[in-house]
Amino acid sequence: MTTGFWHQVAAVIERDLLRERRRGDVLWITIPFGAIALLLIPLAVGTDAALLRQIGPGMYWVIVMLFGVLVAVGKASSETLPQQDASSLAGLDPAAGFVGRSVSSGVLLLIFELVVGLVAVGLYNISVIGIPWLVLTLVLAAAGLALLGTLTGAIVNSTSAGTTLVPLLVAPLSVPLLLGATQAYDGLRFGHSILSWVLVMATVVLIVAMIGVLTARPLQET
Amino acid sequence: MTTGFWHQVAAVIERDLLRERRRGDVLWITIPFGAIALLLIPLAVGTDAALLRQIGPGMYWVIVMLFGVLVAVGKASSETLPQQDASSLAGLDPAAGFVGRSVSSGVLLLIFELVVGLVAVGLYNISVIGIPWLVLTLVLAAAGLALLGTLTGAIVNSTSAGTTLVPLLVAPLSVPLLLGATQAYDGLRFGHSILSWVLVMATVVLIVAMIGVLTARPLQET
Amino acid sequence: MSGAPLVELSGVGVRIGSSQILRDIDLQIDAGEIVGLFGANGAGKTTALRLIATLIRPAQGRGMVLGADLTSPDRYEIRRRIGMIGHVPGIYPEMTLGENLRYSARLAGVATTKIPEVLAAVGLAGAIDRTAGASSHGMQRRAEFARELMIDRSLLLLDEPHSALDRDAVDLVEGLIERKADEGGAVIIVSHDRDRINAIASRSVELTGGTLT
Amino acid sequence: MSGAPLVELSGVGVRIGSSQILRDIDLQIDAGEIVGLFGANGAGKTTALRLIATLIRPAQGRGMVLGADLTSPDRYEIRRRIGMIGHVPGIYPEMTLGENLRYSARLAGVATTKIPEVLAAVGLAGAIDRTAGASSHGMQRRAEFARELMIDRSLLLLDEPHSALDRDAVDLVEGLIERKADEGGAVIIVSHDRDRINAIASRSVELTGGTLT
Amino acid sequence: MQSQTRIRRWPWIAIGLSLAVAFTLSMVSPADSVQGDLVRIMYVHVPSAWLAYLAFFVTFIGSVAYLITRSLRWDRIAAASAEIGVYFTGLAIALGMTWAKPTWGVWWTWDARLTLTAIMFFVYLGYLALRRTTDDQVLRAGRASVLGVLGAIQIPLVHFSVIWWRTLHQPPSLVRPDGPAIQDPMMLAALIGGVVAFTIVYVSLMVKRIELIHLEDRKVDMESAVERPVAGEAVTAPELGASS
Ligand code: HEM
Ligand SMILES: Nc1ncnc2c1ncn2[C@@H]1O[C@H](COP(=O)(O)OP(=O)(O)OP(=O)(O)O)[C@@H](O)[C@H]1O
Ligand SMILES: Nc1ncnc2c1ncn2[C@@H]1O[C@H](COP(=O)(O)OP(=O)(O)OP(=O)(O)O)[C@@H](O)[C@H]1O
Ligand SMILES: [Mg+2]
Ligand SMILES: [Mg+2]
Repeated sequence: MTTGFWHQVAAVIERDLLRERRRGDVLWITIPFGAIALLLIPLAVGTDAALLRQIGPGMYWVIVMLFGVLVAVGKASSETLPQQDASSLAGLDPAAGFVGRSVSSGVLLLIFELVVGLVAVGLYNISVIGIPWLVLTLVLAAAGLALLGTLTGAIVNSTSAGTTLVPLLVAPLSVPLLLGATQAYDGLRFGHSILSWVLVMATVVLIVAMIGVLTARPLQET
Repeated sequence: MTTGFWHQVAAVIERDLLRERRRGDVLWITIPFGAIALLLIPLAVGTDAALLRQIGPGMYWVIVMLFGVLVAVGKASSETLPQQDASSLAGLDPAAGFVGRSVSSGVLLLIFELVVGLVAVGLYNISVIGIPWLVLTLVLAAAGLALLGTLTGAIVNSTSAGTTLVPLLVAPLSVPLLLGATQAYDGLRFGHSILSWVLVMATVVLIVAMIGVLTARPLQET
Repeated sequence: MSGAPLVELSGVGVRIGSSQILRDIDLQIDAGEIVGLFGANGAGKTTALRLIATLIRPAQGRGMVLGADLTSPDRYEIRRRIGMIGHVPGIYPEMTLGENLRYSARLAGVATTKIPEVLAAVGLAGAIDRTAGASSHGMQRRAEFARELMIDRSLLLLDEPHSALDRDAVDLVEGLIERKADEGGAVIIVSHDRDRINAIASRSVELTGGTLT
Repeated sequence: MSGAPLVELSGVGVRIGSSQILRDIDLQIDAGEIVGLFGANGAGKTTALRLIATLIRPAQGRGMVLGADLTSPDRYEIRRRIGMIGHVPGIYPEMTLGENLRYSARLAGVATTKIPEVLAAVGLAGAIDRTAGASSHGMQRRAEFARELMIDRSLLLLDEPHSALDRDAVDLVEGLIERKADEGGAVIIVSHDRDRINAIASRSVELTGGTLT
Repeated sequence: MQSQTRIRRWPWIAIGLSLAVAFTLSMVSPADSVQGDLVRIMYVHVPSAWLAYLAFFVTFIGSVAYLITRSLRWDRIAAASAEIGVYFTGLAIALGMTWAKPTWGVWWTWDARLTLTAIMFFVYLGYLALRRTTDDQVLRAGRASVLGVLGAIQIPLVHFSVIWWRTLHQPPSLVRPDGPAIQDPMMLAALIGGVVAFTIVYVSLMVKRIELIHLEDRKVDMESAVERPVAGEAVTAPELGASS
């Protein structure tokens, strides 16, 4: 990975964040909507404070996962063919494109996690403990979901036939991520070691990142 | 409303369903991820059967609502300007466009509700009671969310500043829908009359439909 | 229609956001006219076509198109009689060319039985079941012309109709334009190729910095 | 580069899905050449350009472009030296024209300080901060030419470069094409306007039903 | 035209007088047996909430009327009323929170009415924000009226929330099937006096605001006659020599 590679990654991130800022669909639709969703859950399952406290963290992670993957899929497949051609001919390494897109989705996801997290903490009276570890799981989850969504998006976008089924194969990869995140939080709450869960998440992140980088070129072929 | 109006509605429905069948993003991405989300909740909040049974229906409705609106928003704003111009100049009444798009989103949502519902029933051991009423609430919810999402999508499409407006529109209206759906289910479960909740939902559906039809023209203006 | 102009703009201006794109446009187009519309890049030609197609509301002035005021709800009724072909094809890439035409036909209330015929007229008889996305750019533009043939329009607005079309197709288009004028309709053609347009147009106007000169 | 052809295709075929779009293409283009590529709508011209731009893999035959085999990973390295302008602008409508160029420059490793200069060269100095979506079609195409000026390409593939450009801009494009050839690059121009192309091209080839004739 | 631009003075006088009366009433009414003097917050809290309902209902009417008649006058009424409604909602929330701290021990809690009131507040803040994004009066009116109609659904929702979810907040005490729950005539008088006073305030503010919005619109119209950027200005003849 040369410096050229990282310059390209930076260019892609800048592009994605600029486009998002102008369109505002994550910032102004997904995030407020996620917050509203959290607000509505108590209406749906009943306003029992103890129950809410118990299921709060789980709900939080489920919503983060749902939105996260969909946001990342959407971002990854929001380019037209002429736009892709122009990027390729400016020399964009498909792997750099994958990494850049994952990072920008990851940043948006992290913002989403934080905003929705604040709402969740406020509404469900969730205790915030072990901040450094919590931040680590948040970052790992954002990275994992962003990578997963970007990969799915790349697959959906690739024109070769027969790829429609692939999301079905990719989706299960989100299970260990979510499991890691919730179990890590439980571990923090009850004072167990959460290292193993963090490692599970890190492993998933690495695996998806590797798959993404390795398949970036073949997926781009038409 | 002339027969011409309903012919246009039919044409729009046919167009939307054809496009969806060819792209397959609801069928192959949204539905699998929605099902997985439900699968993850027990992992996230703990596998206590009684608890799951209690929160299951509420969770189901929250997920349906989240996805529903997002899918419908996406569908409604997935047209390019030249495509919109061409439809307008073929004489498409904006109101017919609104109705047609809502129906096609509603159909997709109903499929989503059914598939994810089967998963929910299986996972949470939810009892299926009062089938005719249940079906009615499913249909009303699908219709309401589809209308809401379509209206929102039309707004996003028409203004650059429109995106900020979306959550504000969605929030007030999704509350009674979600409320109606969950309370109706509770009513069925405990043998109360659910007529009033069904009426609440029907009212929302009617109100949104009316607003959508009434504002279709001003919203299309540029 | 007897003698009333198809398009009549007086003092019309168009604003998008904070910029005044068109200003003080006076234009009258009668039945049977073929009008060339020239102007530099960014002069406002496409905007003018969309204005006449009732797709943009004027911010100033008064305009009538096919008897409907540009600001009244009447304009929704006459849209069906205005055809427009823009820079980028307005068809759905996931649908076949036939399905695209079927969609337009059903919106416009035209019999769908005409589809094979109009596709054959633009030389696409064999491509009826090809998805638009898998058709070449020129084929997509031809399909748009097929749509204009199918829905019987009174007013045709063409934004660079010659681009992307091969010589056969260009002949076809020029035939269509002339027939439309003969039938008592009107055509506005935007182009940068003045020689070509002057050969078919009955007159031409020039747009400079948002005003007609 | 000394004397080796920039493009060398022998027996190349392209298949998309189940259809054979191009067949048995033999083509050699040397430095300094300007080649016109003609053909009816749907003949495969755009596909041929994308093939030469290494964006489509050949299904049969062997091809070398700028020294890289079309099927080897080398092709990723030479893409930077190939410029292409297609039917539809490949820029991001949410970003300004300046930002679009900045993005391309950073991908290609070119200094971003050249941006104002190349935008001025295509007559868009005043539009650097305008979003691409709020620019006219011709302005977007001009911005694409600015990109090709900025990234120094060895091979330019132009799909109907004259469409959407006014007369001033057309002169610019023809100047650019000729300069590229003088500097030892090569240009392939797809067009339906044979007279115009024959005036600047050193030779031309014709594509009929997927084969060169 | 003339009367619309004349600056009226009577609204300010009306506001001053009615507020003074309401204040006196709330001070002379007796303290509550349970809440003591804290109950006096009610004489402002409750009228504010009700006036917010009224204001948003007028916005609703104005929006519907605009959509039917397409007359900008209705849109101005809707806008002015939404603005005043937001003030009243803010006041009700602020006073509710000051009341909540001593009685419930927290500023804010999970409660259906509280949450829904907050949503209502944001919806109408959004309505006002939306109006600022465009100065084309027709477009603005069209979009705002959508929200003006939709937002009204909040009113019954907030009002009935206390019945639908029996939680912390007070259930309806005045307007309910079995007659008012407040028995003390002085307390009732203070409450009704507050409502009447606030209604006068509302009407007066409406008159001023509509006046002002009308003037603002005319100012924008006049500005548009002044030079704006023009099409084609940004495009000039290319100069190939300039590069490299
Ligand atoms: C932060 C918090 C609060 C908010 C947002 C809030 C909001 C509201 C609203 C919107 C209403 C009008 C309801 C209607 O008539 O439909 C209302 C009425 C009322 N509030 Fe509050 N409130 C808050 C706190 C409190 C507290 C702490 C108390 C007293 C302990 C209180 C006592 C009342 C009473 C007595 C009424 C009149 C009930 C009726 O006649 O309907 N509120 N409040
Ligand atoms: N994705 C695709 N799938 C299947 N067929 C395709 C696809 N893309 C193009 N084709 C077919 O390949 C042929 C050549 O297309 P191409 O776009 O190269 O034509 P072209 O010569 O550029 O035509 P035009 O002058 O209209 O631009 C056409 O018949 C088209 O239908
Ligand atoms: N959405 C928009 N927002 C702001 N300005 C716009 C918008 N659309 C177009 N413009 C501006 O309006 C002017 C006219 O645009 P228009 O597309 O009508 O030009 P045109 O004459 O068709 O040019 P071309 O020959 O390049 O197609 C341009 O300067 C453009 O920048
Ligand atoms: Mg144009
Ligand atoms: Mg082509």
